[in-house]
Amino acid sequence: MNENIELALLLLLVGMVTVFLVLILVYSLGNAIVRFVNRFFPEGEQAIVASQATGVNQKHLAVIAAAVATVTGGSGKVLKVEKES
Amino acid sequence: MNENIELALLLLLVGMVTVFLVLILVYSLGNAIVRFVNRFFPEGEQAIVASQATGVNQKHLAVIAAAVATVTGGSGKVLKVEKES
Amino acid sequence: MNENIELALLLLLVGMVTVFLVLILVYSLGNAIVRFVNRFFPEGEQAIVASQATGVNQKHLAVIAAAVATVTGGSGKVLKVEKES
Amino acid sequence: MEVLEQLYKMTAFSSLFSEPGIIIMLIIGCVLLYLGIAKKFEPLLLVPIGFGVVLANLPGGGMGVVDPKLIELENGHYMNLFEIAHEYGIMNFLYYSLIKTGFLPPIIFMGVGALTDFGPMLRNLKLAFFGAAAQIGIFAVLLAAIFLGFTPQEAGSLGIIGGADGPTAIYTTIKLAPHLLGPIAIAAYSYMALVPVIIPLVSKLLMTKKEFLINMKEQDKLYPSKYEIKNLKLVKIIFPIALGIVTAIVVPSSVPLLGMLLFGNLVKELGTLTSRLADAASGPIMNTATIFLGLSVGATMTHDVFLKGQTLGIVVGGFLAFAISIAGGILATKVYNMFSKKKINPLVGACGLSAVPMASRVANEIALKYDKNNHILMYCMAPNISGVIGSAVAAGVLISMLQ
Amino acid sequence: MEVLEQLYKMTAFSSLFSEPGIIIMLIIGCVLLYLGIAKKFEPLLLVPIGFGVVLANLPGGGMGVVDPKLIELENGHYMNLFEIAHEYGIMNFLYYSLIKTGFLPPIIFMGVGALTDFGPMLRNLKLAFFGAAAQIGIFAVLLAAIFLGFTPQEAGSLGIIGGADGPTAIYTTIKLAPHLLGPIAIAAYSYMALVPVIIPLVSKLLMTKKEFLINMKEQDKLYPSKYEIKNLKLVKIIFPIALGIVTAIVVPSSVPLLGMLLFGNLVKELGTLTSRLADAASGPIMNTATIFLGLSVGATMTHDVFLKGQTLGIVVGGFLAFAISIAGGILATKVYNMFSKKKINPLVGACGLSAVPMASRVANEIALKYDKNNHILMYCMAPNISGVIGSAVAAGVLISMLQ
Amino acid sequence: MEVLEQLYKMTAFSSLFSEPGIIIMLIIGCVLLYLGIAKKFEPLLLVPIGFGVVLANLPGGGMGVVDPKLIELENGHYMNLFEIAHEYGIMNFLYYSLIKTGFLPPIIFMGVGALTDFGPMLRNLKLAFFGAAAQIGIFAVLLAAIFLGFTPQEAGSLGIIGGADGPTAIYTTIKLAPHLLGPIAIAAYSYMALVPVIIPLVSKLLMTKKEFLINMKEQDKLYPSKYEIKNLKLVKIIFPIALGIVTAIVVPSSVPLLGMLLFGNLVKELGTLTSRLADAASGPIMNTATIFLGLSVGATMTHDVFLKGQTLGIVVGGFLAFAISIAGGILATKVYNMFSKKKINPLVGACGLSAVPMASRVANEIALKYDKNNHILMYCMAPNISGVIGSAVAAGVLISMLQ
Ligand code: NA
Ligand code: NA
Ligand code: NA
Repeated sequence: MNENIELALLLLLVGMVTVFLVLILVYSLGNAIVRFVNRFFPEGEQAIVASQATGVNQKHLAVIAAAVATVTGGSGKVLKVEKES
Repeated sequence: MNENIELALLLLLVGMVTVFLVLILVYSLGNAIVRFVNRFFPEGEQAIVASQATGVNQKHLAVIAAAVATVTGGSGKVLKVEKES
Repeated sequence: MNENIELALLLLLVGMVTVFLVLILVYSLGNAIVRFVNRFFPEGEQAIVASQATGVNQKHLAVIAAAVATVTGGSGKVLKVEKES
Repeated sequence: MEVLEQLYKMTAFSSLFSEPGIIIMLIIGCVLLYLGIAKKFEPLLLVPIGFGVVLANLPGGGMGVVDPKLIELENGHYMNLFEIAHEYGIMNFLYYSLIKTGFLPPIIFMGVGALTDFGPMLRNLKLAFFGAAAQIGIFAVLLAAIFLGFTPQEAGSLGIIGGADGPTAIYTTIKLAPHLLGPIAIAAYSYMALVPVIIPLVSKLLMTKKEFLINMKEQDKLYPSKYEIKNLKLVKIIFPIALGIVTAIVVPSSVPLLGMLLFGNLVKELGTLTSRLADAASGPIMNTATIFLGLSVGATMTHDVFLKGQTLGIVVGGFLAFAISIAGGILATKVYNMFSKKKINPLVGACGLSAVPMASRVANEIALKYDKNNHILMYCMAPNISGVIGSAVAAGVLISMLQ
Repeated sequence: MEVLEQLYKMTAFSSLFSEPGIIIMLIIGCVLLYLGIAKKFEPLLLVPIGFGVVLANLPGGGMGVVDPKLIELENGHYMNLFEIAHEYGIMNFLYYSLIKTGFLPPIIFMGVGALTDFGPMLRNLKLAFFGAAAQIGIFAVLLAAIFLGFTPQEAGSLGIIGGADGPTAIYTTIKLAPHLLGPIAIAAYSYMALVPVIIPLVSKLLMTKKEFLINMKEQDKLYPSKYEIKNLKLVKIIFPIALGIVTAIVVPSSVPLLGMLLFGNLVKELGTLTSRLADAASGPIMNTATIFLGLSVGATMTHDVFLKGQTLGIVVGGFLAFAISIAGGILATKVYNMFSKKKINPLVGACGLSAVPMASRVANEIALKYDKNNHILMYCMAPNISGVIGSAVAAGVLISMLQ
Repeated sequence: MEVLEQLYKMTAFSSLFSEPGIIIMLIIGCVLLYLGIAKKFEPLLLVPIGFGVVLANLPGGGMGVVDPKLIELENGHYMNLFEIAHEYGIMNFLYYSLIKTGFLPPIIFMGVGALTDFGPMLRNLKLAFFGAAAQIGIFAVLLAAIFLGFTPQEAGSLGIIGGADGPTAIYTTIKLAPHLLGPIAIAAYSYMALVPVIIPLVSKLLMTKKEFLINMKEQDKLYPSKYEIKNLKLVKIIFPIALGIVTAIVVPSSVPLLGMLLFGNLVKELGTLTSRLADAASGPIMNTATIFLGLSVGATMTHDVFLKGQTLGIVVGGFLAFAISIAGGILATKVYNMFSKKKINPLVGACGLSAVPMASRVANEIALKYDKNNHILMYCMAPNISGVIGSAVAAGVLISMLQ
């Protein structure tokens, strides 16, 4: 019994220390990543962000996307829609 | 062999009796539930029945729903649409 | 070692012969099926090919299909749409 | 020279010549594919089964299900799944993990439940009784099969074809006579596909023209029921829970099937609350289960197991079981009509067979042929759905008394 | 006569009379269904669990999870899954293959990850600390439980309810005290559903009106942070990878949970590149896992296991763990406010509990009640999400030291 | 003090310092993630593999695949899956149930089949031959590897990288040399991603400008084929069935792969009849399989297994196998052109490699660079698709003769 209580106290200490340690790491890591990215990739890679700044009416886009998804059984996706100039 | 035929007859009897018994129970249970619900919850809990008696055009609703489903990859659903008054 | 090299050469021969054999079979089979179908079923079974040559606007169809798919959670599908004459 | 020898050894030609059964099975596989594709007999099942037959019967591919004796070890133990896959390949891995364990049929039943609407049955509860009478084919054929020398377990599996319910037939057969799984599954699904032929056949044999013309709606007007459901939504939520408890008490052995059916139905009736679960149960889970069930069932049909006199017995017996079940439903209605002022069209009773919803549609079409205003579809659905419960209960009785 | 005897033997009536516990369990099952359906307490879990309880407790159905001792063989070996299914039915097959192996909780965590957005946390990283303070309930109740005579393993499983995270609680209990799985899962999910009741209760006990009125946005204006994220998209991609490596080094035993969470999050943040995987993880995989997890957890709650004094202890202890965790978050904020000019609303700290996103919503509503312009939702999300990490880490510590 | 000691014991720091290989593996995992994410090299595979590498290499996490010797028991038996999960965690449970059993590659092939259209191949059947010539890299590298001291089984697994088909390479390696699974899978998928680099390289080495300019459409006009398909739909339905039977007879050992591919293709070609199955096969089933395959393959790459000279050999040998296969396709076309009036652009032959459809796209782009009106995409698809069949057949030969 006494042993178990010692164990419980040890768990309380080790546990809370670890939890705080990990969340300090979350904080530092997050901060470090933000700084790193701000410094070296502030712009955002166009390749990853598929921003669709084209002139296509967003409502129409949604309808097209929904229709394509249905017609292709979900295996097709509308990745990009461009207005013909 | 004779034994097996006895067993078959027993199965025939026990089986058909049980089947009738269960369907009598289906009948009585169904009846009892209907009476119980008619008496204590005749209105239908609005919480459970998500009836959409709003003034939104149903066609538009379908299109919106489809578009949302596609855009969110199926993880979003249109639960309620209300007209702005 | 020598044994292994013999085995490798044997594999090279057996393997390439088999690959060519199978692709010859792909060719002959394909050809035979095409001839067979051209001869006996040149028309295409309407039952299998669900061609929708109805007068329904294809855009509307897509929207309807998408909406139905969403409303029914994908378990319903629009199999056929016909114009009321 | 050695190349040619190696080539010949690698191919399956030698077995093809020494085992003419293989070619017969390939033809059977193609016939099943033809029925599924061109005739549209339950394609979701017959196409995977047919393809499974084709894959299973070519020696060397390792895609045929092996005799369960091969996976038995000494002192009552069995090879584990890893060893089965290692030794006998992926098809036996599928079969022994998902089918022989009895796992997939209840899982499919969960999906069936999520697609079932108890509404029509709840609206015409009295008609649900005829779903009991239409189980008689199961026990009649069981009796006949025992006369013909089948073991009681085999006879029960054969009879259950008359339940007209695929997953129930498969589950019962797995439990009682797994070596007959292939032909019984085929018979069950084929006859279900043949419902549009069998129901007209039996009903014309047993029904008079006057009976065909009984108009259910007019009867309802003549003898209106006081029955009214004010809050169907709530009734539909309570019903599967209550029925689950009651059947679990009365026929515990039917719980793996009925319990999962009712669970699937409950999550469906709860609407958006649990739609994620209902969608999964009736979508990816059921479809995946169907693929693996079909392929594995096909893979059990290797020539040494399938090409036996028994198989023919199953084909004939299964048909009889179907026909007798339909007759049971029709005759029960006739008996009822003798004692009641309010008449019931015996076609409604015929739907007690189950085979939802095809039986109802077929019955409706027959009625319309005799009187183009006699729409009986909604009435047919009541015994049709209760017939599913009826055969699951019958399966439970067979399993609990024969296993 | 023999028919009646057979009938009686087949039904479960005899056990129903000899085991009054069964009826109590049926009532408990119905209560769980009621809570899930009518009260909308986590219906995705409580409905399957409740139905699982109903199915499991009727003898003869073979749907109850059996004592692990029954699957143990001599010399440290266990029955294989095929034998388990064969002997004890599909529910034990599910339980021993998917739950007892610890498989499903990490799989669900993968789905949770694919639905989690670390954005709000990254925007207010400092607030993430309070997700650590709010784990104190876990260890406090662990201590108390050991005092009350629970074994350390049981006490750890009980305490982890205070982590307010279902999969984490289930995973820890599987590893430490699988015999308590049922009540602990129920307690964990019920209290999570009760968050709208528990947070107001604890916060009113511990917070002054002035504290309720602390306006986070005004504080931000008074003491603006220099922190700015120029390319959130890329940060969100690097973050789960980096965090995965770091936590794997510091708390390896939390990797099955955290690693899968972060993997799920990564494939989600990659957008169209891996959307097939993210969709699968958060859709069919997670939903299927939820169904099987719920049913199996319910099936562990057989009357002989559940109806014990321990269960009551778990219900009380679990509540305390929840409350103490919330208090921990609140008190940590108060201490912080003593030393900092820029004040934090202690409700934000209370969200360190986790229970994403309900805790944040509840905290936001409370704040709005005091000041209808004080929107704190986005601030709450930071400790709320970090609380998930916190409890997974706490679980890792418990598992590594107690297993 | 004890706290710190416990903390240190719990973390993975000690192993990190004593095993520098771990850090190298973490870097390799990050490089794979970088290739998948930033370079878009097959992200659906490389992201899970990369993350799997990261998770597997940190000791204490229990996410690394263990040596198969550890799951062997005395007298030819193996631990069962429940024991594996119990002893070695969920990743080994996944690996030994889904990968080591050879289950997932055929399942993925079923999905690939459901996404494949045999139409372009059927329209240019003659071009399908070049899918045979382009398998020469497999056997050439096998020969070279045996010279370098690899065992025949290892050499076969290495050579199969030249088949340019991920599931085929993985399946063959599982059967012949599972200890090389990690590097071979990585090499296979990386080089497939590098097809846009490798094809131009090899084609420029081996082709003259005149050959690059061969215009397939003009050749078709000059020497029109009498070949016409009147009912493509039906041809596409019969083709997978017939091909399934024929290949099962000729190369039974390729049935697990080819049979599932053709089954997937059949249910797709049947349209609405079996669309539920096709959708499941190419959607949730394939995506789930991809996640688990990727993570598990990554988890095999622990530092003690991966950081060996062999791995370098595989990286080099795999590249050679790819290049030689492309060369084989090109040279076969050149030989054909010597004897035929109707010329074929050797770029079409190069696509016999498989790597559908990327190889065809790359070849098309190269042709367009030389003549902007020379669209060869549709011609390339024929050998490209038949190349998949070719490598599955080659895999079957290797497995049947080396296992
Ligand atoms: Na039935
Ligand atoms: Na928490
Ligand atoms: Na290839």
